[in-house]
Amino acid sequence: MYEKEKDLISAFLRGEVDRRGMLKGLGAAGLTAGTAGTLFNMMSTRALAADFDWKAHSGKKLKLLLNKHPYADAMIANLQAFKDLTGIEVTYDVFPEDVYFDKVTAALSSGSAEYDAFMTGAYMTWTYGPAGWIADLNEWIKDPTKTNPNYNWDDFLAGVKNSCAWNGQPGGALGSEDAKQWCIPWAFEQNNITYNREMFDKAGVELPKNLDDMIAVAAKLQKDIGGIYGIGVRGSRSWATIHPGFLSGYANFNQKDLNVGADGKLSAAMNTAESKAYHAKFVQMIQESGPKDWSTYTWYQVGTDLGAGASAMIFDADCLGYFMNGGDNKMAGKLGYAAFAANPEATASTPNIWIWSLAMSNFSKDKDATWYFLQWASGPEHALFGATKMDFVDPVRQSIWKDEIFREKLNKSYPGYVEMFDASAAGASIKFTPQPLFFDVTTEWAATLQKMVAKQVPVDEGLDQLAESINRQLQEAGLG
Amino acid sequence: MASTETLRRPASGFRISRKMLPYVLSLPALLVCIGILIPFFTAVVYSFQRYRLSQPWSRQFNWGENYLNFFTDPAFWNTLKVSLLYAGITVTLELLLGLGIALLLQRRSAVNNFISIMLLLPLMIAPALAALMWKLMTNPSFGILSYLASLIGLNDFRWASSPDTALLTVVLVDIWVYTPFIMILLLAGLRSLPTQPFEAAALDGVPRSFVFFRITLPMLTPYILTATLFRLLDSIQQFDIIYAMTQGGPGNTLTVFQVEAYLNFFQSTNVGRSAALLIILWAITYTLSNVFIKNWLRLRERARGEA
Amino acid sequence: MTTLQLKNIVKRYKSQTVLDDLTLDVADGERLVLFGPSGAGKTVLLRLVAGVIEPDEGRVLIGGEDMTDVDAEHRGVGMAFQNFALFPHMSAFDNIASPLTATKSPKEKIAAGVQKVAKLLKIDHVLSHHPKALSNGQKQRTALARALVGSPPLLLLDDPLRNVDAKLRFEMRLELPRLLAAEGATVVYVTQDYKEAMALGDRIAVMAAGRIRQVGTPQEIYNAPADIEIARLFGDPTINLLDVTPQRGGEGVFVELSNVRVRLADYGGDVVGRQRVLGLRPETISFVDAAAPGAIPVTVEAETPLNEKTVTLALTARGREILVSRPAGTPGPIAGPAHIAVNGSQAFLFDKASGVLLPRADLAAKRNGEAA
Amino acid sequence: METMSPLERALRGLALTLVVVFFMFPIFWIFLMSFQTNETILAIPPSVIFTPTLSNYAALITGKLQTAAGTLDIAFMSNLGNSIFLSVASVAVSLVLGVPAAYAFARHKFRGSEDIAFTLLSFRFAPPLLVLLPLTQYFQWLGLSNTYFGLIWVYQLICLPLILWIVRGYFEDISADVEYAYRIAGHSWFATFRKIALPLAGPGIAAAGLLAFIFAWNNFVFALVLASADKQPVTVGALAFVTSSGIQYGQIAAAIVLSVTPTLALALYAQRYLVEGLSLGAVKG
Repeated sequence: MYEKEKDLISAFLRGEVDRRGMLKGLGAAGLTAGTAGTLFNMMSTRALAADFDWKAHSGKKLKLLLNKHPYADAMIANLQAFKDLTGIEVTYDVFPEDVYFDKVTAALSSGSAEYDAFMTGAYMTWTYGPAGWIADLNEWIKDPTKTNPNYNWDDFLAGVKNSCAWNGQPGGALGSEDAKQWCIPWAFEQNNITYNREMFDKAGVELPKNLDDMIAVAAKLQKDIGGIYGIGVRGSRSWATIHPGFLSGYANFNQKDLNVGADGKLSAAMNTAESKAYHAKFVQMIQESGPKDWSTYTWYQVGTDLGAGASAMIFDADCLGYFMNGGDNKMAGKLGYAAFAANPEATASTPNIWIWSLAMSNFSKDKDATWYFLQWASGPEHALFGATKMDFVDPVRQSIWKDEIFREKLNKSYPGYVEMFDASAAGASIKFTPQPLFFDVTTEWAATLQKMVAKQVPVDEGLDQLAESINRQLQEAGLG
Repeated sequence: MASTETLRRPASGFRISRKMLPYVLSLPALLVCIGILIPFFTAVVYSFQRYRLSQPWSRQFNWGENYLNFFTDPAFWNTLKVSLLYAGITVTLELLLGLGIALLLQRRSAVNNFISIMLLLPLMIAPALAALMWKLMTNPSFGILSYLASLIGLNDFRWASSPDTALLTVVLVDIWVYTPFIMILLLAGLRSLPTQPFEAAALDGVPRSFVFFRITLPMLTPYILTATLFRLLDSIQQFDIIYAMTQGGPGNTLTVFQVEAYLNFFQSTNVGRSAALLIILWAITYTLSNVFIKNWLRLRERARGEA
Repeated sequence: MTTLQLKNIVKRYKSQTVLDDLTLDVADGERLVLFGPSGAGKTVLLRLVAGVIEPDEGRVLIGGEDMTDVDAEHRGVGMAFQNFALFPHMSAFDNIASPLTATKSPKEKIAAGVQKVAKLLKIDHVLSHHPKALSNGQKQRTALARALVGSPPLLLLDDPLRNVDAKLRFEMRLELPRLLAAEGATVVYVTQDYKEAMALGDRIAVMAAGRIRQVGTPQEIYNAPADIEIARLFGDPTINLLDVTPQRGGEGVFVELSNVRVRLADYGGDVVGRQRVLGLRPETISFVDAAAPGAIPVTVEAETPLNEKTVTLALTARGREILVSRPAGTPGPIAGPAHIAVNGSQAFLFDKASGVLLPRADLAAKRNGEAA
Repeated sequence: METMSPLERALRGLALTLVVVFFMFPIFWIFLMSFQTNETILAIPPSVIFTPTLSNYAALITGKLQTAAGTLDIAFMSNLGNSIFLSVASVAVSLVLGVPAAYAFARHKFRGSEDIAFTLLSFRFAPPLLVLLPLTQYFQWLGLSNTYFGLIWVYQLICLPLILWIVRGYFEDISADVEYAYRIAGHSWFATFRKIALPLAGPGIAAAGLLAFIFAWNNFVFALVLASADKQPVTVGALAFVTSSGIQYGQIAAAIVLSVTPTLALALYAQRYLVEGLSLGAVKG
């Protein structure tokens, strides 16, 4: 049964037939997409198994700690393939994002051996790495006996890959020679604009070209459409408020969070004149056209509002906009995407990125087996499965972005998404200075923004206070 | 002397001596609690250390430095201020409201009893979930309360998301959850008061305000005191409602002790500061609960004496 | 039947000494009444014997065996409590049966035992009731039945009539001696009522402030109270106590009341010249004509007719109050001036400073006679 | 009080109405919301007229949550099960440990008893995080992390002091003579405890147990810090409805309704004990 089809898939996997050719062939053979997927997985499993002893750890058990996220859902949906391939039993705990990172901290700080691998962001590894909670993955990536030959580490986007590597020195450059690979990127989010095309048409406005323009466009949208607000950005008292749109625009003005001195000492850099000007504009934008209860806004509220048609655009993660364009969202199919450069003098968008990654717990009892999972989950086969069959948007492998079917799928329902990606990918990287006080700095930064928006403190004064407080904390921690 | 006499003892073997019995009975409970005491002392040790999870190499005893730093740390003073303010406002309002409702329901009747049972319902709802409920109701775009506020002209009322009204909003939730507790306590108190003084006062035509302030209130004092201290101790440690509603924001508006300590531990991974904050909170509650227990014992003695 | 010995018992609560080096022997089959004001330590003593509280020092011997360290359930005593201490969640039957269930007796035997004692106490018709459905008298009888049902050799009764009304108390006071005699147990009976003590006790031990002050037969205590306090506790109406200074005259020792000499026949010269307290039982005083010898003028203030006697309050010329008691139905003045006569041979003299009874010749002789 | 003017009567009625509205309205509104879809919930202005749907409850009970990003598995029913198990087991353990101890404190004034009792009560007032944060490490060493056993142990922090103090008050109210009488009748202390003290303190134990159950059920922070996904109760589990692909308001509302139903039912069923526990509990202990 399905012999012809299996041959076709094998040919694809050997590189003899391109993907489109393969799917065409399968379609011609009368296969439904679902069956094709199953077949495809089966055959990929076979192909993988041919060159590498995937069964070396058969019978072992792994446990994962996962965030409730479409990426995790995509992985779980494909998990059976891993079990079949390796014979390793995998269980997992899933937590909502509100408490997810607290759970990770709780598990790792207590030295729990319960979880072998877990989802994380690159920022978090700046705490986990120095604390000794996670393993440097170079040891496995660079060992051909432990990594399957199809893994293709070079296929990862360099900027993203490097953003997950740090030498542990406060202020040390990401991806330096002596950097440790704390985690493996899974998917990454660029922060750009997602907008409601209907509303933009109705109000007759163009896509904003810079921050001043954005302020004006947002205000006009809010005024002309009525019953909505102009622009959604996050505002909760958390690092999550700083890292998306806000920092992306900030970096576009060549501003930094911290200065690294020649002696390696860190000091606050957010009270420059340019920074103050940027803050003032950003604050003004929120005050004029942001959500009313901006200070409670997290990823969820920003997204839900856009999906429900309560906001005209967001300056946030691209995949957030992506999710809002599907499902039972009221505005599904009405959203568009665009890169955004806040600085009128900038040539391109320079988004700060969030990287959903996979890390290996240092307390794992069987790291080799864990690596089997990591290389499978971040391998090309699962990436393709996720990108084409599931909502595993924003893959980190170049090969996927080149994949025609993937690009076509995006272009069909997500206008501007691919262009947006192409326009800003070059400038996309983590704009933060890696250092262990990341969360102190960003939380306080967010709190200061909240005060400014609430007019509890003028912008320049607030930033001076912030810089002063951060310098004090850096010194207290022996970093400044 | 005893050795020459035959003692009548039960034939069966195991027997707990009379002196040991109370210890044997309370030992299991004690052991369970002592198991919990150990982490308490660990926390004390942490509070005297420079201890950040992200910088394990720099962990060392810095003795009082974490505490000394508080003196010059505006964030700490803000935490102290907000915690006390929150506790003060919630307890005062809940006391007044609870007393008012208890007075309204004082007379035993089917309707009053039914209402008093109904009013207990908020107490059955976990504060974290109650906060979630109120969050839904105060949502600026679709929340019913925001809509009602707009009907009375408060078009731009931002509830928990504005620093001006965030405290008010969480206090409102706290009142909603905990006033029934005070109400039921004072109601029990009111209904247990002897009737004679009131009948006598009514016969003599004493003004009702006088009766209230000179007879009712003093006689109700033990109940009011108990309710106040119970609530005060819980309120100064509030975590669930604030964490679920604003996580301490906006700005530093609501960074009460436990929320600040939680964020210090889980986000900044600054264990030393987190522990020091909690020790200070513990010192406050311990002092308050000491006052409470002393008063409680005294009141109980008095109540027993009268009985 | 058994004996009870208490040897040098000390019991303290915090800093307060409730029982102070107390020693007491109760003979086999004896009915001993512990009599004293509240707070004297009677109840504590009883519980100590029962074994529900422990002495700090001293030994408790029952039937000659040292029971000090034996738990209450193994002492085999029966006890009735002043407040009845019935088990509110059990029927009267189960209450009464509780000493029998402890011994794991067969059901029929238990039922028979309960029925028997309930019949004796006339509560067999309420056995199915719970305590809250019982009248006070029924509760008291249930409590008594519970104490009696196991036929304990030692029976401890803690003021069982205290919380019942006067009529019932009167009945029980008559009924109890019969009951207890029938039981044949050694009984320790606590009461604050001297009449109960007099009616029930083979001997009475008077307690005050944690000590035994006097032990003796009811008559001994009534006729020779060891001190003012005991004299005051025994007798209704209370004994008249008057400050006097005895003098020696031609006919012997006398005291002056309103300038009238009262001769104290049985006192010797050693009592003279100091401040003393004269104790006159109201029934040893009588109203007489003004002309009678030794008549003392008084003013009658009030008269209170009681059941079996009439008590009159009179004032002497110097304003001292005197109570006079006479059998009910005999005539006497109701108000205004009158005269009384005092039987000097029945008067007591106490030392004013220590309160101790000064030895009276006739009593000493009597005691000597008994000893012989 | 018996003589009320019509005006006063009206004012009282009005005040009571306001009170009832304030305390009942949120419950009523969330109840309505639980029968609405996200679309009708987000409608402006809010309306009480809508076509009720059971889809929120269906999603919770079947564990399949439809979102923009496909179907998500949610473990709400197992969270509910965890809540029930944790609360019941914690209260049961607390009763087994706490009632004898309460009895010891009430009946025997032994050396240091007041101090020990006070220490135990002061746990009730200690900041929970103070103990919780180091506890995560100890639990790791002891292998108790992510076990029901460990959670139930920590829940004793809430339940045990409560039961200890309320029940102690009830034991103290039982006349010692009643117990003495039973001892003297020839029964051991244990028989006396079982047959006399326990039945007589029964209502108090029920009240304390009920109260402890409610506090255990309502707990958030212990479970937040210590429980992993498969052990977590509804208070933490309710956060799961905030998904990365949108907030399911109707399901949050339905989850709240479902999660308070057991305590409400229990409380209404045993309201006599509840009122007693709440009022006397505070005064007694």
